[in-house]
Amino acid sequence: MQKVFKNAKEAISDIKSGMSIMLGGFGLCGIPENSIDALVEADITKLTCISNNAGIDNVGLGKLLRKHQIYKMISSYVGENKEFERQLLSGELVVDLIPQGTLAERIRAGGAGIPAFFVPAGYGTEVQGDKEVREFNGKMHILEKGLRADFALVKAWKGDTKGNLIYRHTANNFNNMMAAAGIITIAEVEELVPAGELDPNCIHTPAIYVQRIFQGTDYKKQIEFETTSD
Amino acid sequence: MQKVFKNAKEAISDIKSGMSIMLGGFGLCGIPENSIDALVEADITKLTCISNNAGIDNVGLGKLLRKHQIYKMISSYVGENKEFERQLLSGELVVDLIPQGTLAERIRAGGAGIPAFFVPAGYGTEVQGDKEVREFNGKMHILEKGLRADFALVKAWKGDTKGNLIYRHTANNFNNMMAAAGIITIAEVEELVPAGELDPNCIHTPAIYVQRIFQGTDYKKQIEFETTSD
Amino acid sequence: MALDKNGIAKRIAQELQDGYYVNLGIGIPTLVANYIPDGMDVTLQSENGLLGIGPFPTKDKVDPDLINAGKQTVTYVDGSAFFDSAESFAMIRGGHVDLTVLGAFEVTENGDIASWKVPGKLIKGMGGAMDLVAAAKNIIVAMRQTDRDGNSKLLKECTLPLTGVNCVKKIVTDLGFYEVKDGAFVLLERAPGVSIEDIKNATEGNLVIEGDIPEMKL
Amino acid sequence: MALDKNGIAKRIAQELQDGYYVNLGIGIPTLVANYIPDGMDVTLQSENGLLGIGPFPTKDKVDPDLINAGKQTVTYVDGSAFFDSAESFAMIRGGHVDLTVLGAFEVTENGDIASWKVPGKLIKGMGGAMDLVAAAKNIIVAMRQTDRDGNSKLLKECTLPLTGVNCVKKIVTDLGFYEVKDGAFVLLERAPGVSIEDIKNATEGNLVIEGDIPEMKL
Repeated sequence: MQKVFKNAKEAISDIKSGMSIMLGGFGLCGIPENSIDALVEADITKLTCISNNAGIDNVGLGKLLRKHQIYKMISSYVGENKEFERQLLSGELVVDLIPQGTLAERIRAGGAGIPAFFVPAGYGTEVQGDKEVREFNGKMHILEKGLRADFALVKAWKGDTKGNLIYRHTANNFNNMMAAAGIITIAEVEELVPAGELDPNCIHTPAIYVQRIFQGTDYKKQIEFETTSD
Repeated sequence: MQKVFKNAKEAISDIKSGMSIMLGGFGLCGIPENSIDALVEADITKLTCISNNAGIDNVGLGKLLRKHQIYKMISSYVGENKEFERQLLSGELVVDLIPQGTLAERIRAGGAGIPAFFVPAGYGTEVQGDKEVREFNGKMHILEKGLRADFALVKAWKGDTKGNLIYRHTANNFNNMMAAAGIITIAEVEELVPAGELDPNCIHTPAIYVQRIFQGTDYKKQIEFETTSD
Repeated sequence: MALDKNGIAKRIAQELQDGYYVNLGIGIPTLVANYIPDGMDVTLQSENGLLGIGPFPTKDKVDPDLINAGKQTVTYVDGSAFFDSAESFAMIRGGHVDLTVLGAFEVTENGDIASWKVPGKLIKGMGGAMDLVAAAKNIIVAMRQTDRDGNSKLLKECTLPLTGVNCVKKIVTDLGFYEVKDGAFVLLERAPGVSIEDIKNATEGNLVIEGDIPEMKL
Repeated sequence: MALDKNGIAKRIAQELQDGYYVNLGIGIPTLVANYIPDGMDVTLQSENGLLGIGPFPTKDKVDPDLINAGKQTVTYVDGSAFFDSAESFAMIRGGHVDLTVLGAFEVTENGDIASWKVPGKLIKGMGGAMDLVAAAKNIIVAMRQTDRDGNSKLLKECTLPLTGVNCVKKIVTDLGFYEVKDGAFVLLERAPGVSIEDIKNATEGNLVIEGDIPEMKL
């Protein structure tokens, strides 16, 4: 079983218009840069993108927004993006905002075969909507559903030829859960090594969740707010 | 904040009769040997023990069973233990059997503040009982609840003075989730190192879940079924 | 001639495909690992937290921190990963495991399975069996077709407490290979030398036999 | 004299206790990190996956893989751990974080909070705020007590969309330190030089003043 693909273009070649895609990353940290660039070059539109954020103007998901490839964003925070604002206000873009922890847990549940679960976040707010409400331990909770996607595009630090992944620092964020929640998961890594080189006690995403993997190139790793002490 | 305790006796000194305790381990692999021995020596009874298995005769939880310190076991598999059988048949011991994956997820949910969630396991069987049943995606599920305990006793390979833990091979099993589900979690480790020595990208249990930690001694690591190829 | 344990395991191994992630239960299912075709990439999952079970260790490589779900000492192959039990059952429940092979006391024509409890005998617990049968995409049961008294274990309804309902997809017994479909045991293959009559006599549930039924090629 | 941002942060820092795990929101709450008493062991959680935030990096130590929840470059201290977002919010939702400090547009006498959305202005999203307020054991809000036009932000009812209900436990504003209890803002301390009259004028919701109210000691 060959999971190793040559590059992003080859790995994403069967993603089609109208599909749902999860994309890892928090802000611009840990985003699948190569896969996003390949999507931008491909003639794919009407995507539903599940990602904590929506990139910034012309970086990350901002590139897909600019080319009007996204029909709907499912995110927790979408600030810092003028083109996003414009499309949202003009009605070109549909946005579903979900509390960050609920989004993370819905993705985790999707990958773990849990169709629904109760959380306190959002109770009494507009997030509650017509969701089922129930009291547990004297506290009100709302019922949230597991979330999967046709494809998950994740970015890891190191990966092996079987598909095991290790993330670096805070570049893990949503990548680990999304890997498990994609019907097909495509991982791009900074360093692809032969199976057996990674410490099996230190794997974040076991290979069973990863269907395709490729060695990424030219990572820009742009910083949104460079803040220093000097 | 000093989390480091001298030994098991000191760390478990406020565990009282009638309390609920989670104990990590799968069979005899990864069990908190030192803490169990300290419980055996302490004058504590009527414990509710949540543990995937119940040890074997006079090893692991078998030691607590022999001294009649356990009132109730919440487990998924309790074979391989004659004293257990005797107490169960005589009515001295109450046993609540839970599918292993549901038990693992209930503990994970308990630590993660999720009071209830739906799973397919047990639907249509006696495990279903009077639990709520609901169909999702054409498949029947039952509602299961999060599980916590007064204390969690876990065993790790390496730990640091802040309470971060790393497990070795299959000795992780239930330890990681239980660490998060204990109101007070006591970790015993084979090697206790100063904070900063463990790779922060390779921590299994972040320190926030661990209230007490101590350097264990004299690990026996008994094997239930030694099976070799030669 | 009816198959022995290894024969059943061999036939099941023919159902493996390249790239499969497989969970093998205790007993006959474990033997399937011995018949994985050369060069085929099959990864074995152990629900106590290992993806990538290797062969049993040599005496000097025995490691108490490295066991399988049957609590036997094992090894791990290159490219393995260790994880906790919640993650392990997330894999199982989430449908990431391609094939689950497990034993059973009884199976019904609807795919119900009883495998964990015999009333009157001591209760040992279901372990991970209920999670596995409720969640696996593809379940093959490995079992003898009759009990010691010759009573069929392929039934209309289970007499023993259930492990799961409507979940078994295929069955390999000492007598035949069956698909469970539309409320029937559909006979796909006979064990070498076993007659249709032998199979009919050993099947209590609804048995469907269409056309010529080939012998297994082992 | 009303407190400035740093004054508010200083007062909140006095609520820290040894061994606390703390989540600091964006804005004034972030400044609390500058006033952790020497020798006190306080660990800062960042909901994007870090337990153990350190100071901002020097220019040569900037690392794009190491940011806080405000997307600023940070460092980590000895004994830190990195993890994914599900684990991060498991910590928060499970009540493992001892204290959450965050900003707000409005707070009510019942502990409701509005902090994420102003109708008519662009919606940026709630990020982790709803999860934090719904789950934290102990929430302190850091805010100015009035808006630019002098209208109170300590209200009977929120006018803006809610972030959470019945969740705020304490408030530190530029004018005072309040406990939210039994449907009232209970005044605990005045900012240095601020009068009871000033506070009354800046509080729309139910304000409880019992006995002598001491000045903050900063």
